[in-house]
Amino acid sequence: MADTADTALTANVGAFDEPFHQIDFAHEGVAAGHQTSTGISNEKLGMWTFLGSECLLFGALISTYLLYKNRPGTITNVAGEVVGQVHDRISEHFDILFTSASSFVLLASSLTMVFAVVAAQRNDAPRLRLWLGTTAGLGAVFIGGQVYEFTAFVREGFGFTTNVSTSAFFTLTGFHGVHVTIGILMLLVLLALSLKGRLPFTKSESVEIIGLYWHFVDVVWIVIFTIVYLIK
Amino acid sequence: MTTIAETETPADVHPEDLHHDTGRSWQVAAALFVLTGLEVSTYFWPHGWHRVTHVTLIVMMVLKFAAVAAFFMHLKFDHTMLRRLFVFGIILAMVVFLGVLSAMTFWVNSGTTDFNNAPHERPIPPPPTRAPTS
Amino acid sequence: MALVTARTPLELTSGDNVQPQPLGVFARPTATTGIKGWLFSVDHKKVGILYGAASLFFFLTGGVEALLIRTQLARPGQKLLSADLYNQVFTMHGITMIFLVIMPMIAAFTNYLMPLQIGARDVAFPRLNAFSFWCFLFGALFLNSSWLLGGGPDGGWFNYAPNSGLLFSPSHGIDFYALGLIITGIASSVSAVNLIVTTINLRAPGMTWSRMPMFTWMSLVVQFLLLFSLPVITVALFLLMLDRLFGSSFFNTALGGDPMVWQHLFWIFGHPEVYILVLPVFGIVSEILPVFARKPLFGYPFMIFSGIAIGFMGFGVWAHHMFASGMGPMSVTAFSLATMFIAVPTGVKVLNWTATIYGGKLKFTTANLFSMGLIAMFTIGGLSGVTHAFAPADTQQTDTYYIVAHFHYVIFGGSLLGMFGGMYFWWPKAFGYKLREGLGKWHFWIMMIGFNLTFGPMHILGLQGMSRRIFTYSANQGFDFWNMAATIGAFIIAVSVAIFIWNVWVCYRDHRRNPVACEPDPWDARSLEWITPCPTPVHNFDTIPVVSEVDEVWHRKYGHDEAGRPVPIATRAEVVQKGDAEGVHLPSPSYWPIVLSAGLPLIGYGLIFSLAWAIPGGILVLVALFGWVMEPSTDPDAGHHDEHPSDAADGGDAAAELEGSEEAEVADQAEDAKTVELEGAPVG
Amino acid sequence: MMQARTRRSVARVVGGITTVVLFLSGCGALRDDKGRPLNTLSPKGPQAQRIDDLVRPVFIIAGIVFVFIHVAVVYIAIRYRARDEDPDPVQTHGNPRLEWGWTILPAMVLAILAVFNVQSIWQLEQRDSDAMKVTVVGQQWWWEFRYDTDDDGKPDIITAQQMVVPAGRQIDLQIRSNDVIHSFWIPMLNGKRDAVPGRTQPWSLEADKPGIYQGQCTEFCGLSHGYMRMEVKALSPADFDKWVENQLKGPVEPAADSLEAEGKALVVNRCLSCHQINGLDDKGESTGSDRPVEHYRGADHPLTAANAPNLTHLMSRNHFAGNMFDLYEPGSALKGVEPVGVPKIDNLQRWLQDPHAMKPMAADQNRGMPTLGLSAEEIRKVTSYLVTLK
Repeated sequence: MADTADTALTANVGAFDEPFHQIDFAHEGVAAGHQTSTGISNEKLGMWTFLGSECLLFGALISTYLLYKNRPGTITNVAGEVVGQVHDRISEHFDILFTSASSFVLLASSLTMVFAVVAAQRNDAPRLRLWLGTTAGLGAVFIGGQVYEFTAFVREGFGFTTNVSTSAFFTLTGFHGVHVTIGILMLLVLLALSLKGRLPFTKSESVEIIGLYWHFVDVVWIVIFTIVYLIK
Repeated sequence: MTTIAETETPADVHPEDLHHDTGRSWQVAAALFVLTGLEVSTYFWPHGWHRVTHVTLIVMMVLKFAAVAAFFMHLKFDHTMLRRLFVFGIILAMVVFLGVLSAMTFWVNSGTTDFNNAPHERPIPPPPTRAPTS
Repeated sequence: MALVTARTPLELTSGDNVQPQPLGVFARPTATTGIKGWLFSVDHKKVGILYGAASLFFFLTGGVEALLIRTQLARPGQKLLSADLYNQVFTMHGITMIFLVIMPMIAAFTNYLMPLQIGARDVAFPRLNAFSFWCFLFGALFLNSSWLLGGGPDGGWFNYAPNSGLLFSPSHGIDFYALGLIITGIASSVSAVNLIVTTINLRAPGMTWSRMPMFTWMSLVVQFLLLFSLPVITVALFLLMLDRLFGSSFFNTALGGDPMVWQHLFWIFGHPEVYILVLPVFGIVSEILPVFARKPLFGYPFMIFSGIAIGFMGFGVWAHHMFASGMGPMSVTAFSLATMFIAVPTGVKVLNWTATIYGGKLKFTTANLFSMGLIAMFTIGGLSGVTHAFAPADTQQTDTYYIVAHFHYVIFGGSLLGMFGGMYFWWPKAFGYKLREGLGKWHFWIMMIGFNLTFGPMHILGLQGMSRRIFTYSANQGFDFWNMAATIGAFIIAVSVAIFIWNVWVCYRDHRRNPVACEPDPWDARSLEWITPCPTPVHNFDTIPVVSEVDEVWHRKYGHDEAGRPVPIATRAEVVQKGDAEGVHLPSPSYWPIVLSAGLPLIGYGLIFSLAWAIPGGILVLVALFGWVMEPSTDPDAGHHDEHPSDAADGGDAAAELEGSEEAEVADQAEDAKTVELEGAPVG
Repeated sequence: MMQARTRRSVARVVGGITTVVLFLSGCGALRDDKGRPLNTLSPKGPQAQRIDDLVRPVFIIAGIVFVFIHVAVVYIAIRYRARDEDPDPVQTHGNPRLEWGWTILPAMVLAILAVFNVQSIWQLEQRDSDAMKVTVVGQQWWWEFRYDTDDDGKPDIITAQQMVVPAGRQIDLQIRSNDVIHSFWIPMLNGKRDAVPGRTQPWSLEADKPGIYQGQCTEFCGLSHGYMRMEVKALSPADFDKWVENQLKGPVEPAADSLEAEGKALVVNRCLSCHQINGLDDKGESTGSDRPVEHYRGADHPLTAANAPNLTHLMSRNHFAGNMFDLYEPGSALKGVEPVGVPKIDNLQRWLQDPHAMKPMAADQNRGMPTLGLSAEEIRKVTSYLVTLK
């Protein structure tokens, strides 16, 4: 009987030659108690499915921004009076150096997230807490930077309602910011669970799954940073 | 019969592999930082180079994206199903929105008459403000 | 494999009972019966039935709206409804029928049947499943509450900007539209993730991709369509909401906005939506026809591939809704060509169904009548669709009643007829008693007459130039006769729906008086859900079956002779499980799905009226999330023992090799011994 | 017994086919334009003809497929219905060759049709070199037409509800919108094209013969969408020149102290802030030119009635208010150029009394005609002036 089960398990993992993966996989699939048709845990598959759908969400937001970024224009009525606040494009007022610092912070948080996942898989609770905390902290720094950037724009006269390019800009980066914030909250929940001793080794996959989300938010920023900030 | 869960202990996780993972993460992160530095540097490239700049930026963006997805998100090593799901999402998003962008920009003037340069001949309403709700 | 393979039902091996301490912060619900049993249940079957009941309720409201529209248009110059009210009524008719009737009805079928068809105990994330339903219901009620709070949305279901902007629609109706559809969109997205994971991950041993029932296949394709199209409409609705409530100008041309952006975003969702509405029904029909023709589905692989092709191409044709909007001939050409060729896989389906019934031994039950009616009616809708794939022709037809006729032949003649067929077919599975065949046939024939009398003339009206969405017309336009005909037809449809409701009521009453469960497998059916008794027991399967054929249950009952004709090898009673297994560990009920969903409409009211309302909404959401995270998905108190379908890598090939006999049982029992949990991650 | 069954089945199938053929020939009668002013199946110009030529074979092929499938379903239903004595059917799982066949065959038919489709799409975008430009402006809930006869970039004739064109000459339309999306559609002359705010959309039409061709806004545009109609009046080239000549004239000046003069004073007072009479500004002062000016003078947004139909030659049209209500008594509507009919004064008077009773509008949101609150006497004066504006 045990043989049969083992055969099934080997069949599951046998397709992957990478020793790294085998370990990772074997312990997730089994320790979490899951035996699924594909061998992937439901949670992980669910997260990836969700991320696939998020591609379309950010695709829509980014293309809206691209369509609108060149559509400000001086807006006057027939009497020559300016109606609504008119400014040139928001993209000419980016502080690239500041934003690239933010980008580095977010990239670094991805690295610390990887460490957190490794710590979770090693059942190294202190390190896990350290890296979860660091990741959340770096995320918070990024959000802080974004808030600063937004207030700077508003002070320069670019509000959310100024014109359509600012609306599109704030909507896109705001959506991303909300995603980062949700990520921070989830990391903090993990941290709290770990501190209360309720994140046992068998649940280390949770860290990995939230890590996936976190990395995804990072990849989205990679795209936004290039397409919105750097390409003029 | 013993369940697999019982035999599974942390000892089964080979530390050297996780170490390997950590080492590679450093390498990937270093590459990401260098690429990002390079990206930022394009900001200071001469204005006339914009075509080269744009291509470089897109290439670097794709590389960074792929690196994070493949290594940090383990997509390179994980089940092919996951890769298919995610890549399908990305490709679908790209195809659909490139369709939108091209339909909304250069295809608009594909007719015999160019018609999207309408002068703003009419006055512009102020941004809508809602009447105070009752 | 031998021509004739007999199988004996598998025995259940029960596992250990454990009594660990309760986890979680709050006590969790325990009731499994009565009203609480419904409110807090996470059972996919109960959720499915709830979806079905809710969608039938909204079907009646949408139907009343339709009758109002038809009465207003019965004669020229009628003043039954004011123009304003008429605009709200036709808008809500569209929104209701699409988002609050057909989509939840599909969710009902998928929720109820898909886990049964793949041999699973439940969906992958049962609490998320319950959340999907409550989120849908509260979103739907929120949307309909606009009637009482200043009037419904009045911009058409497509709500083209800038007519949907604050300047042109100052009432709150469109705010309700945007927020309500965001809420129901959350429900559908969550459900899509859940059902995709379920279909991929929880298949029974041996249930490979090439053995999955057609309905499961089609609903998988549809969940992918939902997964990838809903984010786009969500973005569009957010932009609309930001425009209306926060003063941005995405669709305000004056400030650089462009109404065409709305059109693109809307139809990138809107076109896959059409396939979301019909593909599951293609699956339903593909299940029903083989049963009553006593022949397998003709060209199973072709049917799968054409379904996937339709889903895939469905993402590349959105702009055919915009041929008249001035995209430029290049875009028009591209989308026109893509649209023409999407007709090909659709045609394959119709022809394969025809080939399925050809040469069969057709039994005309109500379910089969509806399915064959669908072939005929959907063909008309498909063909009229081809005529407006031709962009120049579409400029004559779009926004006329010809289009109304077309999509009603697709959505009513396709989706709705198929779903009624599905209801007659699976009613005994869900409730343990059949609906009456006699009344069912009255229902079918009266509905067919009414349907064709209503929508058939609309082809003529449209070609004679009657525009859509006009609240009245003049006597000198030549529209009088056919409009009157259509109105009479609409009331005939209403009669047929009344017969259906009467049928449901009398059968329910009879069953209450004489509660004898109908025989299991009453139709001599083919797919895995019929291996369970009627109604399905709470744990679905006594033992998870091992699958080795496409039509597993059929092949357990019949072998075939040299000529290829079926030969009985086991009686139905032998094949069907008893449904009396005990101690199967199931996901436990939970308060949090309904509490979490209840917060969302409150936030919606807060955004529209006063942020004060959003505060309790936000608190509810936060409390529910906290409770959800802290609560293990399966209550260890329940003291059950769960088993999961074991399967080998990618498609279960290894288990599939364990042909029928002893080995399969052994594998099954090995699985039984494993303690597993359905949902583990704290967030998900 | 089986034979009898089969014979009866065949009879039913034949009966079915006959019904369908009768139905299809009934469809042929639909091409008649009598009593169907918006019929898409009776083209009266080259563009509409082009579309009709494209779609007719499609309808025929679709009809054949329709008949084939329905006959097949009915035949199968009759022939293969379960009889107790029949054995269970042979379990056919499919026939890949057949299935490839019915995948490829329709694809090929469609590929052939696609050639004509693409050809038509591009041909409909072609413009004749001598095409006459007309700017079409949609707004809630009526259509305005601007003609630039001297090509100086400014409109010389501004009219509403009724577009007058010379027959046999292509009209190059520039379609715009002032508020929401509308759709310009004269079914007998061409398909429709949306009027999208912020854009100018090209479209064309041409009438083979003089006549009046009805149209209707076909993109849902709010409250009174159903009451937003228009028509094209095609005239012979000579008549068209006469029409242009008349339109270029200024308004008729009423005799001093007449009822009409009092009416004019009222119109200047009450109407000119939105409507226009050529040569007068919104205060009633002379502008020193007979040419119309574009609207929105001083208005801060275009939704206001500040853009209302030009009244200079009101009585040269057949209908008013979105082409909904007659300006002339039935039977005396204008056919050619000369305004010879009997004005239907009570319609105008009702309109001035309470426009919202006749057409739903949202005047409180600056959309559509407001209720002016004129006395019966004032209305009589205003109408008497208006009917002189020919």
